[in-house]
Amino acid sequence: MPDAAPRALSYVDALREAAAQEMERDPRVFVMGLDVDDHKGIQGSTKGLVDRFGPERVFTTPLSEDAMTGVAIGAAQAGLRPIHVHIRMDFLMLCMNQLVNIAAKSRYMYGGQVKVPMVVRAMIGKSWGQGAQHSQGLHAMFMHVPGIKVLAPSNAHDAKGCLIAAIRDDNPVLMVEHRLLYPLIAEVPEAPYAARLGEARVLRKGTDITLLGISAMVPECLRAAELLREIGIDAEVIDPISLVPFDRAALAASVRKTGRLLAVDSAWTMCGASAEVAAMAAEDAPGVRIARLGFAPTTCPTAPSLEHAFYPNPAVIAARAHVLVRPDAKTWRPSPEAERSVTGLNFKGPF
Amino acid sequence: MPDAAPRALSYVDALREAAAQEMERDPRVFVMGLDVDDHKGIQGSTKGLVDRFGPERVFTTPLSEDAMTGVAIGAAQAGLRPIHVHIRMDFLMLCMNQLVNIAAKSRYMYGGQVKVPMVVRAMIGKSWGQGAQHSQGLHAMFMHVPGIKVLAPSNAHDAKGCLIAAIRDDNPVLMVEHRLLYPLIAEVPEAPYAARLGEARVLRKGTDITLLGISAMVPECLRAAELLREIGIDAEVIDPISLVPFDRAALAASVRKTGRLLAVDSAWTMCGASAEVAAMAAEDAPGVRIARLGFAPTTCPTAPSLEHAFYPNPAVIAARAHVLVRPDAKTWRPSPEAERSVTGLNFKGPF
Amino acid sequence: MTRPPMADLERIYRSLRLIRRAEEEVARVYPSDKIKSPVHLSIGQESIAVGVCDALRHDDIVSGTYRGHAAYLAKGAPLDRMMAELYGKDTGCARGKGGSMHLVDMAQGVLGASAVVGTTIPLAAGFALALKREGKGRVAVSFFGDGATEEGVFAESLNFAALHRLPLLFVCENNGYAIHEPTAKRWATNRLVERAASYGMPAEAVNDGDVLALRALVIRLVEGMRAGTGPAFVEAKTYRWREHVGPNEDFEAGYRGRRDLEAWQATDQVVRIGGMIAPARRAAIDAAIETEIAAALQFAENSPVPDPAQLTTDTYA
Amino acid sequence: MTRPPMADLERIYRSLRLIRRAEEEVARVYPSDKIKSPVHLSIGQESIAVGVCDALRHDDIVSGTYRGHAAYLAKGAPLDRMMAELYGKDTGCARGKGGSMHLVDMAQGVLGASAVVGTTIPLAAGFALALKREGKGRVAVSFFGDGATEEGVFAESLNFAALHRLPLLFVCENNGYAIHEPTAKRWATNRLVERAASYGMPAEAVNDGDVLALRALVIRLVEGMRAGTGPAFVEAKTYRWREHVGPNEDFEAGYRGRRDLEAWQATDQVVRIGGMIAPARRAAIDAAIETEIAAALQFAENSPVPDPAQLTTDTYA
Ligand SMILES: Cc1ncc(C[n+]2csc(CCOP(=O)(O)OP(=O)(O)O)c2C)c(N)n1
Ligand SMILES: Cc1ncc(C[n+]2csc(CCOP(=O)(O)OP(=O)(O)O)c2C)c(N)n1
Ligand SMILES: [Mg+2]
Ligand SMILES: [Mg+2]
Repeated sequence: MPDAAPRALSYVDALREAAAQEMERDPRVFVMGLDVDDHKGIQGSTKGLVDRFGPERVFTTPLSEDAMTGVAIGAAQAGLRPIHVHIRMDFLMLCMNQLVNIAAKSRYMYGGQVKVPMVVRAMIGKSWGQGAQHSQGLHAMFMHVPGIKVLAPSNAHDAKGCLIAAIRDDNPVLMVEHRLLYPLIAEVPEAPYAARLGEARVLRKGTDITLLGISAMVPECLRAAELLREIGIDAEVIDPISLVPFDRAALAASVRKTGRLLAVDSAWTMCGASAEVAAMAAEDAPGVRIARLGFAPTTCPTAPSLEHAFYPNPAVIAARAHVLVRPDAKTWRPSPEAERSVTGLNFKGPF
Repeated sequence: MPDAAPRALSYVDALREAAAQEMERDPRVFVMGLDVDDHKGIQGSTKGLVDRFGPERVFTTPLSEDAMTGVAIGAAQAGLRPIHVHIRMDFLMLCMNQLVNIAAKSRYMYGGQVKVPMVVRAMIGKSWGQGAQHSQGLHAMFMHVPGIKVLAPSNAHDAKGCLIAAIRDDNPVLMVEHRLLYPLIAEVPEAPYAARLGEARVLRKGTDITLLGISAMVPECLRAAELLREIGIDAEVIDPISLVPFDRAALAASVRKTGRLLAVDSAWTMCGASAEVAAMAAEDAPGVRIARLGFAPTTCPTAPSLEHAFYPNPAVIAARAHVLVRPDAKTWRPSPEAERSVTGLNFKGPF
Repeated sequence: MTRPPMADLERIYRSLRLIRRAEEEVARVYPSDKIKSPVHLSIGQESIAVGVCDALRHDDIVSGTYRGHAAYLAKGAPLDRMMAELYGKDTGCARGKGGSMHLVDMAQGVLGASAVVGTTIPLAAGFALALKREGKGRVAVSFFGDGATEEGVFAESLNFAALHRLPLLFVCENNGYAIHEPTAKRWATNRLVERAASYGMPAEAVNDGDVLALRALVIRLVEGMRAGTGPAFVEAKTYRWREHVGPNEDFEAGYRGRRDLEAWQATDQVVRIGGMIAPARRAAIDAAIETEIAAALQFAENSPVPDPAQLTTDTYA
Repeated sequence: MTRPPMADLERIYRSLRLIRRAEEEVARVYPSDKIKSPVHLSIGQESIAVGVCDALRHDDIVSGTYRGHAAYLAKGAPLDRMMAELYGKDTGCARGKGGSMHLVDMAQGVLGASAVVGTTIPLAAGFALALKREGKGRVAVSFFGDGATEEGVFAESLNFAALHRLPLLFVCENNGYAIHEPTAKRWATNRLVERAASYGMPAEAVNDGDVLALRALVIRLVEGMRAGTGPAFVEAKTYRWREHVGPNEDFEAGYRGRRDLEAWQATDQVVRIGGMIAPARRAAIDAAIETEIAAALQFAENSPVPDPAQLTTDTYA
């Protein structure tokens, strides 16, 4: 099995490889979405697919997110397997009706007569003045509605496994992809493999506190754990990978052990994924100390001086964790040097 | 002050009175939305307004929720004060982009140059085969996004106060109105008054458990409290009234006292308002026992045999509360007679 | 236009009459509360569903709306499963989970309907995309109301269908109202056919509800579509005889006049086509329809309600 | 068409040239990372914003897009606050919270722009509704790209504006591309003007970027609008000289040819109108523009960044 040998691959290349392998395997799979077929190919994640599979299976669309989502759903009901790509998750607000009122509900409200095997890929933007409408993480809205699955892989290995699993799944699946994860490299087997949905991964074992990160907050939590180690706090880091279905047992086991939970999301906290995680932990492990971090409770600004304060970063995560673990200690913040040594995710174009 | 004398008024009449009084007071206020000017007048909540204020200030629209929301926002930025009415909250999925990406963000992303004083009224349907797309409570999606306020009055008195407060507020405000509350009568002063946003109300004092109900779940929680009383459980019932801003202090005070929280929503629980309530309680009062109830985690069915199991009702709420309060006792359910004596909300048209 | 052969006329009559009578029965039963969801009747509008569907092949696809009894029946889906669905029974076409607004029958090529106006139009386009790839000459039809044309998704769908030359027939059932609001309160002017044509597709109107004229038009348009010429648009004017939702008339409400009704009743297509058929044949058809309706009601009555355990099944596939 | 008086020509030239030069400076500065957000340049498209805005009154309203420098400047909003906004400074027109894609100046009648394509079109309609009620003859203009016409909200907005006879001018800046996708990959045909007219409003095209022809057309259309005749539609063809986003050319990418650029450059309106002005006058205008730009850059450089405490201000009013 030479295929099983892992290779170093970036998140974006893993996404593209997953799509290409599935398109090779299954002629029903196709890719649609604004600009999926241009020379930039959605930051590279669809690049070259049109040359390989032709314009019938890889096509751009008019700027009509609402109808295009309906087209994807209709095609899926007809037996095809569309992957609908959005370069910003913010644009999903234009097709909420199709996703929430049709895709999520079709199988149920038609008494099981249809399936909707579609994938919606949507990217969360960050940094370099993306601003109010190009930066949102809105996955909680989809988690809220039964009938949709939601995956948020945080590394290249899981990106490939999740996209393949999403394509093979018979339900609408939202892939939450954070722009800042795209260049990150991990070991990725070449042969196709599907992630098992609903299985979280403990990335770092610890005893003092559970840091649950979502999407780009996973590497940030790992960095925070490094900072915490220096003051003797042993953090466990969990990556849920799949938000719906969610690995509730893994969360419960971890927080029962550590007694503390900090849920960190690439999104707002109110009614967010982090609220759900907190609620589940509170229900399953009464007595656990809980806090959440996410976007500041405001619109995303463009000026760097404000943008910096808008996002959680490893130092902020570590400081918040410290408060949970040592509520009576005096305020601690990692030293600037330590902070620099784990500098968080950042980028500057291309858009 | 003869005006101060309370009168018995239904929720729907209170809504209409609030709109009429504010339109009388402020010529900038106007009402738009599908069918606001027909003889049914949105179940009566806008009935007669067109006769009184004319078609320039009370008008129906084409079936164009997205653009009409943009029109309301633009008019609000220009200094008018629109009330945009939707007969089902499900239809807000068509105008999420305008609400989330424009209304919520305008003031911030334009550096304070504009205000968006608009009201969005949206009704949650229930019963009599409303089904998958006419029954959803999607307020959590709006709570998730900074920049929008969310009110969910549960009785006629608060309906009037909230709508007036919403009209006078300089921000986009979503009014969550449950169809089953419309006929319910309360004492409502005739003179205009504005609810204070962010102030919860303790409707029933108790020591054993906090039942926090949202919208139509408030009367259901009160009924559940009656059922619990019979087995010696003393429930406190809280109505948050305003979901954004939320009266976190009132919640914390109550759960610190009772040690137990059951959050009950007219909506799904995952990433829902009930998740947020649970998360806040867990953060603020570690150790409290927490559970949530809401729609079953599935699409809303039409057949009564299924629909009945889809919604929480007083008996289910009481039974769940019992488990929280007496985890080791054997399962209890109110007797059928008791259940009947507090029969929950139900309706059968008109739609 | 030459009159179709008698076999065709009989089939068309049977379909028109079945829909009319079935809905009259729905209206009759409604006050008994046996029907468990709101009903939007097509009484008076049958000729559109029938005129279109009779021009289709069995393996073609139609997509209707919450006012969907007519399209469902005209495409040949079974009345008994429709009635059972209205009754909230487990034997319903959507197993009691959809109700009157969400009729479906994939085996008969009836896509599931939606209660959110306009939302099924792009779904039919997606289906048509799959049919085009399949390459068997099948076509899809999307039925929708005049109100639905105001939703942005309608415009988006026209553009996409034209761009991809989809085998998709857009059929606007223009009954002049969205609930109680006349088109005059929603449109500055009616140039819908012209607008559809501007996307790059043939577009025509049938203004009088003539089922045979509509059928002939659809036969002509669909022929091209099967050969790959791309989508087409039809505006079919019609009139809703009953209230928007529910079993009754509503002329006393004041938003429209009984005179309009009378004008449309004067050219009622059920009567008209019935008049082209020999009385004895017609009586036989009518009798068979009554039998079918009675059996369907019986079926609905006798069927079991869904077991509460089914509450969460089919949330996910 | 008669040539406008020299004062008008000078004003038009000044506006064209200011936009061109300011954006060239933005492009020059961009690689230094002083500008803190993506920029969508209008270089080559200036004549549309200028042709339209020069036909307006000061108290009229314009609404632009993320490609909004031109409309902002053409309507008379200050360059220094725009530059400061691009630099992420507290003195920016949006206080550093909006960036290049969200320019705004309510005092000059420039509505805030949006980065979500098409979404500002109904906002302008809402504003026009308020202007209509106000009854002072003010009008609103909505600028948007060819891509934006594919969004359903465009169709919905046309319908509503026509229905309510709003004083709203729709201006489609058709530069032939949405990012790298030509209209041929998005439309079956271009019958946009015809389509807009089908909603019940005058609709015309200007195909060659002629700033004076466009201005004359807008003067004519807006005159009627002030008197209450309702909305109008203009399709103005143009060409984007630089890449979709960012400071550079992108002809090497292969999605379009340099020949197209050269054709448009041959009729460059900045040069053309400049040529109508006496060289000395022109040199004076040019010099004043350079001074203004230098001052604006200086202003942006020297302004303070927003204090982190401002992170949450203006989330709510
Ligand atoms: C998106 C949306 N908006 C509003 C409604 C409420 N509503 C139900 S039917 C209807 C009128 C639709 O009119 P039309 O499309 O002409 O169809 P008809 O009922 O006349 O057959 C409206 C406004 C809805 N169901 N969906
Ligand atoms: C709703 C939405 N979809 C997609 C995008 C990504 N996007 C940004 S600009 C653009 C092209 C817009 O083209 P057009 O309207 O012609 O304007 P132009 O950029 O040519 O001025 C696209 C697709 C977006 N910002 N918003
Ligand atoms: Mg109609
Ligand atoms: Mg363009």
